[in-house]
Amino acid sequence: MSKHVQPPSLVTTLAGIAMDNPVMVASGTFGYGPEYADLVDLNRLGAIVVKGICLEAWNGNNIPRMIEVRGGLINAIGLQGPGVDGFVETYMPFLRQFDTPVIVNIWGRDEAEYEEVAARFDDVDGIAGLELNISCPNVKEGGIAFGTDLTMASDLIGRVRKRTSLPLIPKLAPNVPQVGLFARAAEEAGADAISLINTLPAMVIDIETRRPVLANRVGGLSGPAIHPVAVKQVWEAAQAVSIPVIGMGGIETAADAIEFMIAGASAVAVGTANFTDPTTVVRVIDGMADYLVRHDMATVGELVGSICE
Amino acid sequence: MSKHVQPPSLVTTLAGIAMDNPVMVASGTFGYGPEYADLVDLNRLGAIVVKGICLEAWNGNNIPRMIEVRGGLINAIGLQGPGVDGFVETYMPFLRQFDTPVIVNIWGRDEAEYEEVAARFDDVDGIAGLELNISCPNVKEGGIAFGTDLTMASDLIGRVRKRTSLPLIPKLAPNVPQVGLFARAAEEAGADAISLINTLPAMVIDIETRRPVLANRVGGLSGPAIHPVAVKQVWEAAQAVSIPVIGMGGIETAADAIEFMIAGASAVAVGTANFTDPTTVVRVIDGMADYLVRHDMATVGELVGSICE
Amino acid sequence: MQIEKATVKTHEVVGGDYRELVLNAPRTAGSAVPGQFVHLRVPRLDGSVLRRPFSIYRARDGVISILYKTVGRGTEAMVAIGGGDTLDLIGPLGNGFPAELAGETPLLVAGGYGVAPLSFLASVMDVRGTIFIGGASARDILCVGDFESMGWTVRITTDDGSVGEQGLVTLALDRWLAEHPEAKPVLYACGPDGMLHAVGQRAVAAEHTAWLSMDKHMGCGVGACLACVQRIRGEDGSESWKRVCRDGPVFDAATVVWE
Amino acid sequence: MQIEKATVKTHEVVGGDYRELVLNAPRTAGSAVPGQFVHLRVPRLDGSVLRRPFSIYRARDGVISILYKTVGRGTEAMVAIGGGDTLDLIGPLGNGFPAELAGETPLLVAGGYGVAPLSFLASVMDVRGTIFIGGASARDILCVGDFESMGWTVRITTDDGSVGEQGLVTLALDRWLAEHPEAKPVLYACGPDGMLHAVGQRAVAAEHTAWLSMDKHMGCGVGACLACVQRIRGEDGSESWKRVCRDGPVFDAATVVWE
Ligand SMILES: Cc1cc2nc3c(=O)[nH]c(=O)nc-3n(C[C@H](O)[C@H](O)[C@H](O)COP(=O)(O)OP(=O)(O)OC[C@H]3O[C@@H](n4cnc5c(N)ncnc54)[C@H](O)[C@@H]3O)c2cc1C
Ligand SMILES: Cc1cc2nc3c(=O)[nH]c(=O)nc-3n(C[C@H](O)[C@H](O)[C@H](O)COP(=O)(O)OP(=O)(O)OC[C@H]3O[C@@H](n4cnc5c(N)ncnc54)[C@H](O)[C@@H]3O)c2cc1C
Ligand SMILES: Cc1cc2nc3c(=O)[nH]c(=O)nc-3n(C[C@H](O)[C@H](O)[C@H](O)COP(=O)(O)O)c2cc1C
Ligand SMILES: Cc1cc2nc3c(=O)[nH]c(=O)nc-3n(C[C@H](O)[C@H](O)[C@H](O)COP(=O)(O)O)c2cc1C
Ligand code: FES
Ligand code: FES
Repeated sequence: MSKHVQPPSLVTTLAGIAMDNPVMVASGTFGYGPEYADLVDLNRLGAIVVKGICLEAWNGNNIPRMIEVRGGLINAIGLQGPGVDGFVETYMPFLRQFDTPVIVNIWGRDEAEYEEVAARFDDVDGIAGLELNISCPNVKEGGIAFGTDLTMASDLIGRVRKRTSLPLIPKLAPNVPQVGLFARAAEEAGADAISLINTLPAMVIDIETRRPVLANRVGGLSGPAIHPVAVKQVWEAAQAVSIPVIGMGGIETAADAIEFMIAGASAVAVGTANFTDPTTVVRVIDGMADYLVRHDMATVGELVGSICE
Repeated sequence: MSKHVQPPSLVTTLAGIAMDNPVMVASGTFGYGPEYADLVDLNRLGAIVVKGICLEAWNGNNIPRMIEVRGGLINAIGLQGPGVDGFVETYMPFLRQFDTPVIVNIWGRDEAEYEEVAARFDDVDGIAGLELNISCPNVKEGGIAFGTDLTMASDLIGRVRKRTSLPLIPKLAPNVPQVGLFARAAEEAGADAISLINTLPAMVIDIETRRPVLANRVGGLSGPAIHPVAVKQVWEAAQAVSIPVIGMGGIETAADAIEFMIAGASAVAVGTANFTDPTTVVRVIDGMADYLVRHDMATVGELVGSICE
Repeated sequence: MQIEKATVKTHEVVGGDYRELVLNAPRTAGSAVPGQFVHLRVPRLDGSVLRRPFSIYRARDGVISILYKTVGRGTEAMVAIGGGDTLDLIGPLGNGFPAELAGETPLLVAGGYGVAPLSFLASVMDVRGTIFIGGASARDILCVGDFESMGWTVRITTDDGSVGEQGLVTLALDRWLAEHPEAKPVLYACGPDGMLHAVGQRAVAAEHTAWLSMDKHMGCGVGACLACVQRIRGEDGSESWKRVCRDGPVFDAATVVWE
Repeated sequence: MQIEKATVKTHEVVGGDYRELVLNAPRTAGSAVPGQFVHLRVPRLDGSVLRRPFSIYRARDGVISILYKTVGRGTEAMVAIGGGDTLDLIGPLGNGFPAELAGETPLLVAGGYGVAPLSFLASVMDVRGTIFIGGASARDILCVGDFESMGWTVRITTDDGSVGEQGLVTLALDRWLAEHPEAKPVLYACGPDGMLHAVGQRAVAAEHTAWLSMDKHMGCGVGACLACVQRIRGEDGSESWKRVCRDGPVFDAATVVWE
């Protein structure tokens, strides 16, 4: 029988952002909010992370942009988006209706653009934080080049840090041998939290036409296939820093999310599974609460980094 | 109708090793030969790559050493093996009975040991080549530390090169952002071919006990889950070098193998799928021959690097 | 749009590789309009993360049906769907064909399973017109009875001439257009890209309105992932990617930018 | 050892979470000895790369059977195995219990599905002895009739006392050993690690021979991957990892090194 008569608390404060629970939706898999609003109660989400935004409207890649593979999918959307103004005008009035913190995923084609985008959100009402995408495998400029070079990553984060007063959350690339170094560099450069993993660079070739299936040739692998890789990277990153870590990659069930938290994540994000089953986030939140009851934990914080080694 | 009345030729010469076909078995997934001999005709294989061998008998890791995950498995065997003498005495007499080239996968705890192991095989009869494992995620010493540091990789390959006259095939780590750099470094250091990918570092935590499932905590992910990551890495590596590339990672069908060849691999290796279905290698060989007929190719060489971009 | 758990009413082969799956899905059935689709989670397709989109073929009395062709992993797994299954679907999705059926006479142009939404469309139209159905061979010509029983004129073409006229569906369409130089038809087309392109070109050239229902690989199905996009020309002439799942699947041929 | 495509003869619940799966597998049946196992590819377990190992429960007249408990993904998927399925298995694998059944009287000790190979063993032994069957509760006590009909003495223990004596199986075994101080039994045990350890300790202390059939997570099942290893002491006292799938699953208790 449980010691705690009260239901367990999932309340999480992350990089100063107050959330009802630590379960967010991952950038690029939940649009800008309205797309899933008929299917998911947006007020239940820990936070909404919107699709990557850069300075001006951006076309993204040619099609095909997505292909299913065993245990996941590969996407090469290429960060299509409405730009800062388009996003703020079109989507912020909608998003402000909810109590859920809004985190904007941002990117730029070069450092100056990253800085500029970040700065532009400083006086936008209703933005809880910025996720700095330095790990997108699907754009030529910006993206993963920053996330796989320690000096560039550190320099970029430091510059952006100076231009925003919002909580800053660099999103790290998974395809590096020692992600702890990147985590620490981010912390030292002034990040308030880090998130990982972004998709793994991957490729499919159609053997009949002998052409890459995706127009961009290379894309990013997401979904259950990458989950154990993500857990390992989150575990390593969390050991390297004292700022909070947001874990993501292949979450389909509460168990998958709990695994990240035990590994050291203070919050998690559901990505690809939104496509498979839009109720995933809610199932994960409820399942996490059940787990806390079953394991006699009063707060979700007890779970974070509770790995026994 | 096919132009070629002759059945297509799968004959492949790779780093001077003459093989009936380009389909090998991957190190660590086929033991030392006898284990699968009742189930698979060893004479059909393009080559047998045996489990990693170091100087002396080596215990490997504690158990559990393997866990199934969605789309693959994670292993942390930790390179248990009989050492050079044990291998040569116990297994070479058996292996010499077959026409199939034997490639020995070797590793050491430090550079000197790598050199020493390589040198020891120079006068062993019946060895066709050495695969240099610089990418095992499951041992503290040696292994992946070499495969993720360009200078170390290059230096190690150069040293081993001086100590062996056998074809030398460094096996590259997948968890680096620019595998082409490692491929080129290997070529410049004197490699005759390269092979990739080894397993992706990964981890599973039991959420009930909150302990890592594998005794070694971290292991390597293999199987279909990693296939599209492997295709991308092989494609990049093949573009970077003129020596042949051996592609592996998640091959279950002839189509998976053909994808590697189109991406630029001159040969492929079947790993985890041997466990799922020991007839995989033979199915892949037969399926590849069928594909060549269907696509009017006289030799498997026409397939190599035939990607249309 | 909602998530609905639908039970299986019937599931039958309708010829060749085509099957009709009839589902109890009252909420979807209650609001669906022709041209909309459902995004179906294929049961027992382990290791699969994406749903599969299918046009709504019929929607009435709490029941919807889809007409599908087995073409790959997902649709092949669908064959095993049986009476005991509860299917998870999201629907109805997409814009559907415009409700206002302007123009003198509707011309429907279907390729393969493209007849499904057009049959639904025909069933709600006040006027009758002509449907052009094309396919590789007799096996791919579906729903002929649907249209005939509703009083539509049916023109069939097949690549191999095994039924109807031999040739592409545009052959029959071109003849119709030539024979009716004064007509002001509105075209509604659903089928493979090549067919849509050909139909669209003819309509634009002749200044007829044509509504094309596009078929693009989909991720989310609701407009969130930007996988399913089609290049569309806006009123100001600027081009941008529109989401087939949410802004479409039906687009005005005059706005579609072909590669 | 061979790959065999086995058709399903019967598949029935034998109580609680346990089922018996009977397969036409003439080649495996023809050569299997007690203590050997088959490595089964579970059908429709998409995304799964590993087979599942099961002891051979019966092997006769071209037919083998296994007795399994549903404990996870794979065994749960096995529940759906039906008459139409052809199963892919590798077998017979492992060393099996030593053919030479030395000693005065055999004592078999089983935990849960561990009775399966012991029932097979009992059926080929010339002498009769005692079988100790332990389990969590009545539901976990299987094959009692098998042994009784062969003339064996059956001692049952359950954790909850719902059938037989309440307590661990070693309780009954200890009493037997105390009551027969002069006996020279040979022990054969199959069950969870904890039970094997307890049985092994008693045997080693009393200098009785004990054969333990170990249950370790397996990859290949044929000795190639080194996943399933158990620490074993050699004749020279040195310890090394042996492969449960190929060097075992049956080991002499005196050689087993416990953590
Ligand atoms: C709006 C819309 C309506 C559709 N209506 C019907 C219908 O009524 N009847 C019917 O039979 N089919 C219809 N389709 C096509 C149907 O979705 C595909 O045939 C199906 O997804 C193929 O899945 P698969 O797993 O069998 O094929 P695979 O090729 O194995 O699928 C691999 C991936 O590609 C996607 N894919 C493959 N072919 C198509 C395609 N032509 N269109 C979209 N995605 C594809 C799959 O969804 C999956 O994600 C429609 C598609 C769209 C976009
Ligand atoms: C030599 C041998 C003989 C066996 N005989 C029987 C038998 O006669 N009847 C029976 O019911 N069970 C038997 N088992 C155990 C049986 O193999 C496992 O219960 C089964 O593999 C569980 O698979 P799962 O997918 O349902 O469980 P999961 O826990 O979902 O499996 C995950 C992975 O762990 C492995 N695994 C999980 N539990 C075990 C276990 N106890 N032993 C080995 N691997 C495990 C699985 O094979 C799989 O690779 C035997 C095991 C061995 C090694
Ligand atoms: C279709 C798609 C689009 C994505 N777009 C973005 C993006 O714009 N910015 C970003 O940082 N990550 C993006 N991602 C990565 C996800 O946010 C997430 O890091 C990744 O998919 C791993 O989580 P998952 O396995 O749960 O999907 C995208 C992923 C997908 C599948
Ligand atoms: C159980 C196991 C043991 C392995 N042992 C070795 C090894 O000793 N040396 C090595 O270079 N690679 C080893 N590998 C890696 C494989 O050779 C191969 O590179 C990898 O598994 C990817 O191929 P796959 O997805 O087809 O399994 C091992 C892989 C597995 C699954
Ligand atoms: S399928 Fe996701 S936006 Fe259309
Ligand atoms: S399971 Fe592979 S060695 Fe035993």
